Amino acid sequence: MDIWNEVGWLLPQLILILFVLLLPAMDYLFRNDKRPLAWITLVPLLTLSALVVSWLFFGEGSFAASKVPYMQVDAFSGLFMLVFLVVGIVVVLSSPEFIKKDKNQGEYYALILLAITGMTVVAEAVDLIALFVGLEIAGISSFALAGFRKSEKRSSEAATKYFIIGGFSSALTLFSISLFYGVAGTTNIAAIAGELAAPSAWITESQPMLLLALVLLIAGLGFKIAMVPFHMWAPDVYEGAPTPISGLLAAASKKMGFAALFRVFLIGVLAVKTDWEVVIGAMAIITMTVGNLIAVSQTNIKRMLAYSSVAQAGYIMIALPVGTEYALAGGMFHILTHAFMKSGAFMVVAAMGVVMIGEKLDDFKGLNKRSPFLAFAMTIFLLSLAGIPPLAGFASKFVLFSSAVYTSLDPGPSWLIWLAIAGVLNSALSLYYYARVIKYMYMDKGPEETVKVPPMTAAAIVFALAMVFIIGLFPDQFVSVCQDAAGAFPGLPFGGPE
Amino acid sequence: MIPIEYWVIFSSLLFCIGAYGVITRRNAIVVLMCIEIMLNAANINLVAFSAYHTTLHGVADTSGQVFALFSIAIAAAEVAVGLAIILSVYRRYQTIDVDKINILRW
Amino acid sequence: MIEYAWLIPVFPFLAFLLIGLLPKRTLLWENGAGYAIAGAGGALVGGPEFTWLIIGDYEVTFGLWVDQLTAVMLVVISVVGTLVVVYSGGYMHEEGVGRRRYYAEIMLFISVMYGLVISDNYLQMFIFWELVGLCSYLLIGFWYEKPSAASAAKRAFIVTRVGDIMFMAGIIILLKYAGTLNFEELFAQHPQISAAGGPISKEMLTLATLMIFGGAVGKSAQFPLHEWLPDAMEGPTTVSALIHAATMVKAGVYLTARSYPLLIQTPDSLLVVAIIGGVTALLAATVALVATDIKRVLAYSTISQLGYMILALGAGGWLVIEGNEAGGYAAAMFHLMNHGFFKALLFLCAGSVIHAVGTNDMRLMGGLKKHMPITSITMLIGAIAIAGIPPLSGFWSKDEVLAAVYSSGEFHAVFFVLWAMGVATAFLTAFYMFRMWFMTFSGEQRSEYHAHESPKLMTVPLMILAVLALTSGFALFIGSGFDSFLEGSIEDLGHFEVLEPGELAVEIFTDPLTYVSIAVAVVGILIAYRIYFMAGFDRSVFGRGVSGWFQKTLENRWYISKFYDDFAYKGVYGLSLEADLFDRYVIDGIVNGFSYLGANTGNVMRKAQSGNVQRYASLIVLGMVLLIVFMLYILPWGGW
Amino acid sequence: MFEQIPIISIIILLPLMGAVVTFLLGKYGSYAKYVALAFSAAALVLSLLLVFDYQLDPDPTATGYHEGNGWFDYQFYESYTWIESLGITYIVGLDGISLPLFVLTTLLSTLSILFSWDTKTRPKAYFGLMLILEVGVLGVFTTLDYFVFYVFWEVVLIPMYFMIGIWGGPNKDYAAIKFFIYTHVASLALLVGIMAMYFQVYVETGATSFAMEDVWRAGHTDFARTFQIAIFGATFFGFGVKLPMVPFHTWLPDAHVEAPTAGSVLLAGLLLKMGGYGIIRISIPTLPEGAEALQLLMAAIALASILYGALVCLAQRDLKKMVAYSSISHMGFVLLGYATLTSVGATAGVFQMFAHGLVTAVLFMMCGVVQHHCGTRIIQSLGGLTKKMPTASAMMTMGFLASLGLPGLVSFAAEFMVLASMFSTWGLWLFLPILSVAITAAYYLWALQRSMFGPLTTKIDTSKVHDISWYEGVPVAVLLVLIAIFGVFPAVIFDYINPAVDIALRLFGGG
Repeated sequence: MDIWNEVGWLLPQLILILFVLLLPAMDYLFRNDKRPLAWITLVPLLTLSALVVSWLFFGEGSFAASKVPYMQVDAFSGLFMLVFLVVGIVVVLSSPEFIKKDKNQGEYYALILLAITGMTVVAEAVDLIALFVGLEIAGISSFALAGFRKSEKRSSEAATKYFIIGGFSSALTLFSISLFYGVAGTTNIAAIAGELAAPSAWITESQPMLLLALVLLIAGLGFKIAMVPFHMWAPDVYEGAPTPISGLLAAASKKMGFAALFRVFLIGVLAVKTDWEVVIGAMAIITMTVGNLIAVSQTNIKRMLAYSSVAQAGYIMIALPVGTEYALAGGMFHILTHAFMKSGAFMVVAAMGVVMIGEKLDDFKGLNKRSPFLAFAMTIFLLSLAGIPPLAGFASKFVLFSSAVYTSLDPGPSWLIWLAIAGVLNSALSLYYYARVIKYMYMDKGPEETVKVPPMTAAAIVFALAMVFIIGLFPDQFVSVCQDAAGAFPGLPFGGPE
Repeated sequence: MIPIEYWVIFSSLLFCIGAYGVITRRNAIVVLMCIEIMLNAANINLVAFSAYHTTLHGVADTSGQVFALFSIAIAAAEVAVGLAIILSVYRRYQTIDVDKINILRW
Repeated sequence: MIEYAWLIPVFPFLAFLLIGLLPKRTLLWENGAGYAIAGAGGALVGGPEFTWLIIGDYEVTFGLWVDQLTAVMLVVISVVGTLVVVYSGGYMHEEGVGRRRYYAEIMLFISVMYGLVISDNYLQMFIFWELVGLCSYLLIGFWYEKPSAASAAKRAFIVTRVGDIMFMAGIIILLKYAGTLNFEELFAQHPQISAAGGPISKEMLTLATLMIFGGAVGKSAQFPLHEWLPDAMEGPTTVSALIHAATMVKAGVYLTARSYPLLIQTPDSLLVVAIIGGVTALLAATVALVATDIKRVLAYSTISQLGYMILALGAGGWLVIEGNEAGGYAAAMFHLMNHGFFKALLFLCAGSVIHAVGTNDMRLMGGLKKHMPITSITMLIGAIAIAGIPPLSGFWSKDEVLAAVYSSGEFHAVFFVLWAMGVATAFLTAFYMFRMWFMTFSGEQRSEYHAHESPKLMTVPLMILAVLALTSGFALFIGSGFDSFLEGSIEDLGHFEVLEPGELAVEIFTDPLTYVSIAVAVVGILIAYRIYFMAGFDRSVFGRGVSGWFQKTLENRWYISKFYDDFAYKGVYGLSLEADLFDRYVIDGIVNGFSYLGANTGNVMRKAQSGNVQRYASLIVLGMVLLIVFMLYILPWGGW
Repeated sequence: MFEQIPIISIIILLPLMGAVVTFLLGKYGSYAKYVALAFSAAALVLSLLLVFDYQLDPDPTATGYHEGNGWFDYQFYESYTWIESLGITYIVGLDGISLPLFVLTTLLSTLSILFSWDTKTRPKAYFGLMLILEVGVLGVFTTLDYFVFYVFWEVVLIPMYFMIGIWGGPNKDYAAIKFFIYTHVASLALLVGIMAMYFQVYVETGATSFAMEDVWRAGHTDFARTFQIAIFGATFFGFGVKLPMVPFHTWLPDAHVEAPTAGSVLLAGLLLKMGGYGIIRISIPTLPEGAEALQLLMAAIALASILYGALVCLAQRDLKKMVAYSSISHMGFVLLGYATLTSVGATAGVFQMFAHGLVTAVLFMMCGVVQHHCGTRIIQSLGGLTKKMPTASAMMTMGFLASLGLPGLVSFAAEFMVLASMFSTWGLWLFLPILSVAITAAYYLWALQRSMFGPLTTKIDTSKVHDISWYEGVPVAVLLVLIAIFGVFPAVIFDYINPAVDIALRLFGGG
């Protein structure tokens, strides 16, 4: 099987694409009950995640190495792939009930898989071309997903906004890539780094262009991760999009942005001494602070979660200026836990949507009476987001912030400690709005009639919940996998305890 | 040969025009077109840099041109999805004036 | 025998537990209590010791210290305590169920008072010191429904606590420098303790002794912490007799006497002691002149007499240092004992009167002599005793006090002044005591009441105390004499010359000063007789002119009480209100300010999120421009 | 007796199991109190057995005894690896500092559960949360690993947040969230401190371990002075807010005023002790130079807390708020004791924590009784209650007296020793804290006079007021008996505390 040998490394993408093509057709097979579509969608997701887990956690059956210089299969991409797949599982599980009454369900699942395909491409990309292609595959699918509920004004509006800003940002990204290509003469990230490290006359001469390229790239990728001030679309889109899709955007799409950012900055631009650490550090602090501050004053839970994920992006960005292996591991660990807790929280909201409770904060009043399960799950997700031990969010924030503390101690620069302090203070600030939701659920009076959570949504939530507890209580394995993933980046100082 | 700077300035101008259009034009279709202009500005860059590669870096390289092809394809997909979205928005709002599409805010 | 002294406080304590905790209301509490005390009083010193606390290198061990000084206190407490408990059987009869609490508290008091006097170190003493304060608090507030009683109880506790914290500070200073609080170890170091190279400097020792004396000032109601005692009269009269006349208030005098080995190393402290004693004696006597509440007259009289004792101790210290004589020390304790008996008598008589009349106000009494013969006679005996007419007990001790003060004048002129104040006090004492007696028992009945003699249960203790008031002065001449007996407790301080009883009597009656004090007492009585017994004296002259102003000042207790009230309410309470506001609006205001910022900044910031997608796009552009500016200009400017 | 059994873990797990059972009761929620009482009582009994098994003079060769070598001498030592990659180990053990607090925790939890016997609203949640709170506090007092310590430290916040928020008074929302966030901010400072110590150890020795002992070994002599000062500041802030210290105390009165009685009891009785415990267990021994550098700051804060707390008490109208402020004042003594950095002072500080735990529990319970029977705690509306509730009045009086430091009751010994050590360290500054003794007497007695004595109040309907109920009386009585016993025989506890404190302070040269 020569062919197989050639494309084996593309196996995950191929499987996903296969199902992408199958699903719209399947739509016609299931006339009345469309739920089997979700089961079918889960097939590739579960299979692939099983493969990735056995590869990453148990060292069994590693993926075939890439045959092209554009993409690379390593622990880093594996971990991100796992995140995307797992979020996909959670989203798909909670979807059938949510879109029960909608048309074109086959396309819905197909688009989800397509978006995930794009994300996996980004995770593996080591070349700007592949990176851009991946970003666009994921991006365009999610534009469509955001507008999936065509009958709803808000869904359409979300899609429009997402599309306009998304298109604008991809133009920025592409222009930036073109400038990088012009300056360095290559689109391979590692090669760019090599060129910049030993600048030719042309490169020295075109420093302004490089600066522009860098800024454009920050803006373009900053859009994906919802970095302030490129975050404005996020709350609107998260609010308007169907809730499971909001979960997908917050928990997966944003992580794709980080995958790109890590690759480009930690490998590619490391050599560009434009002191970008300070810039990213400042933006990290601004992002978390602005996100949390605005989240406090929200009345819609989805908007609140959107701002909260803006803030979480700020935390993860700490990994960049610290720039050590340990910090990167911390960042990825937080990406992993954030995927569970944020998607879990969105799925609770989705479940509430399914049972017609609504998504205003006021709708949470007395939720404990109506559905103790939802209230409990939401409480755990929120506390985990706030970083309360022994939940997952605490473990990952701990590693992340401690990397900043460590590097500030040795070898410095010492201002990095302010990243940890800002993160810590912001965690306290975020507790304010999380605790308010908890208060609504447990301490306020609301409607009394109990609701029944549909089993598949419940399964999604239970899965996320279990992971939040498991990671929180036994972070050991996860930390070491993240460290392996970070180890895939050559040349980073270790910057943490062995 | 025309100096590479000319190309860069030209594409940058194009890019700025596109960006200006995205920010100021009310009509969603026009906004979409402006995004296309921005993408094309980047394409010009890619092609130009690819063509000048030997001058600038001493070796020939066509990956820029390949990249441009990719991006044209992507832009096409984007336009397709974009038009569909604009269409569905028009159905709900009876307008494609982006100023008026603002239920979701704050 | 002496090793069983710890049983002394145990008996009453058992009585306290029985009364307090047994559910059934039996007769036990009255009789049992009396017997318990009697039994305890009979028992007499080292007993079980246990380590209470280890402070650094110093182990605080609870132990016993019984010497002649203790014995005097034990006698007073046992005798007065027993009689008061018996008397209470009649006096508190109407209280019904409340008696249980009463007897429990009284028993507790007697127990801890015993504990106080047999303690062998300052810390143990301090513990009991505070506990007697507690009992005093509980008993003053026995009628807690009366707002005045509740308030007086609180005042008494707080004011004495001001003294107590000084005492505590003194203990802490001693502990640090001397490394021990045990009397035996502490006093054994004398006089090296403050000598050059000794563990404690002269100044520190002066401070320590003054602080310890501060405790005495609070407990023994000395100026300027004396105002709680008149207020304490809100409690039952039996309590006043036992606690606020005979025993607890003597604890301060006892403490000062106990600390003699330290005090005599610091003449400055002794001077302060003596001055405070003298000032208190005179000041309190003046207020007693105008008091109309029978118990308050007695209360001020108590303060005044306590001042005498303190004065004697202060002056006596100089005698010990300079003259190698222990006369002042003995005089103070002698007066303490005698005063215990006659003042308890006076209070119990007053109680008997109040019991019969139903009021404390002497202006509403009068003519009680014929209704209450026993009470009136016993009270007369008490009054004569306190006035210092020979051969009643008060004469002997008061004379010794004045003599000691006068003779120490040889070493410091201020003692002459203090002596003069003492004599003036003696005059005033005689006057106000008889004013009180005349107003109460002679003349016409001034209001409606049906007085009758109190029951036997009350009059018998009165008679016993009257006999003691008549005779306890003769203790001076029993055996080798009271002075030589008592000097046993400070014999380490030096060798004292002691007179034989016979020589002593001769000395007393050949000394002209003796006649001075008798004379002023007689004059005082005569003036009182003129004004309050004989008809036709227009008392309104007191209300006019300078004397009117003077009377007003005295009626307002020299405004000291008012000063404290103002200080407490306007000063401390006012400050606390300010502090509360500060806490609420400034400290918490800052906290809330931060939380307001956190909760509301977002409200402003989110307005930027206008919903207009082009606004978002322009912000992206703006963000990039700012980034470029930041990278190009601000970072280099910041030194990066 | 317990050499072969992981006794501490069992005691920690008991309430946790109890909580799970409680939550799973379903419609049998009304039995929650029996379950809770059974599990907490079991923990109490075991912890008491453990006291008797504790060796005052341990045999170093015996199993279960941890050879201290200058760190603390722990007994009932257990150690299991938890997160290997970060060097996180679940280690528990007890020494003379933690043992009294440990027993205090099981005791107060049991008594609080009994005290809340008539809780009708959501009993499952109520008793379950109390048990979780117990788990958290027990964990804090036994854990010897920074990471685990922090986990337990934070776990405590959540049940308390719920207790205030669900069963609290009228302004509960504000109080609950203020408590939660304020103390959480402090915890985060602590977290940063912990991280920094952990990494500094790694930088210096290459070892990765969160075990307190390892950090101490690497750190107490080798950490640079500036580092010690900075980290001492961070941890001190973290612990001090819990303590609480002026001016970071304002969460406390609000939390207390709104919290249900049992919540207040646990809050003041146990949660505040966590702060005091942290300082003596972590900050001082591990960062001795930092402690020395910030000694005067500690003392100044302690003095401010003592005096200011007492002064503000005087102005309070709400009985419970007054008691809350009094806690600030009394915990100031704990800090003052530590600030002397002498054996005497720190021993007294630890003892004061124990004493305050007993006493303040009584006070809050009595406030609860007053609230329960009279419907208000505003002092001005009360008066003459002795007539209606003599037993309650007697208990309250005794509680107040214990709190104002009456000798013969438990707080006196501690306060005296703190003052004595203060004098040996700072001389005549002694007169500042000693002043508070008088103010304390003033506010307690004044409150007593206005609420319990005097004529019966007419401002509230007293026709239905009756004496203390059995389930309220029993816990208070138990505590009062203990207050009296330890007041008369304080040395019993000092024998436990003193050796441990000597080890903690051995770098500071003598007592």
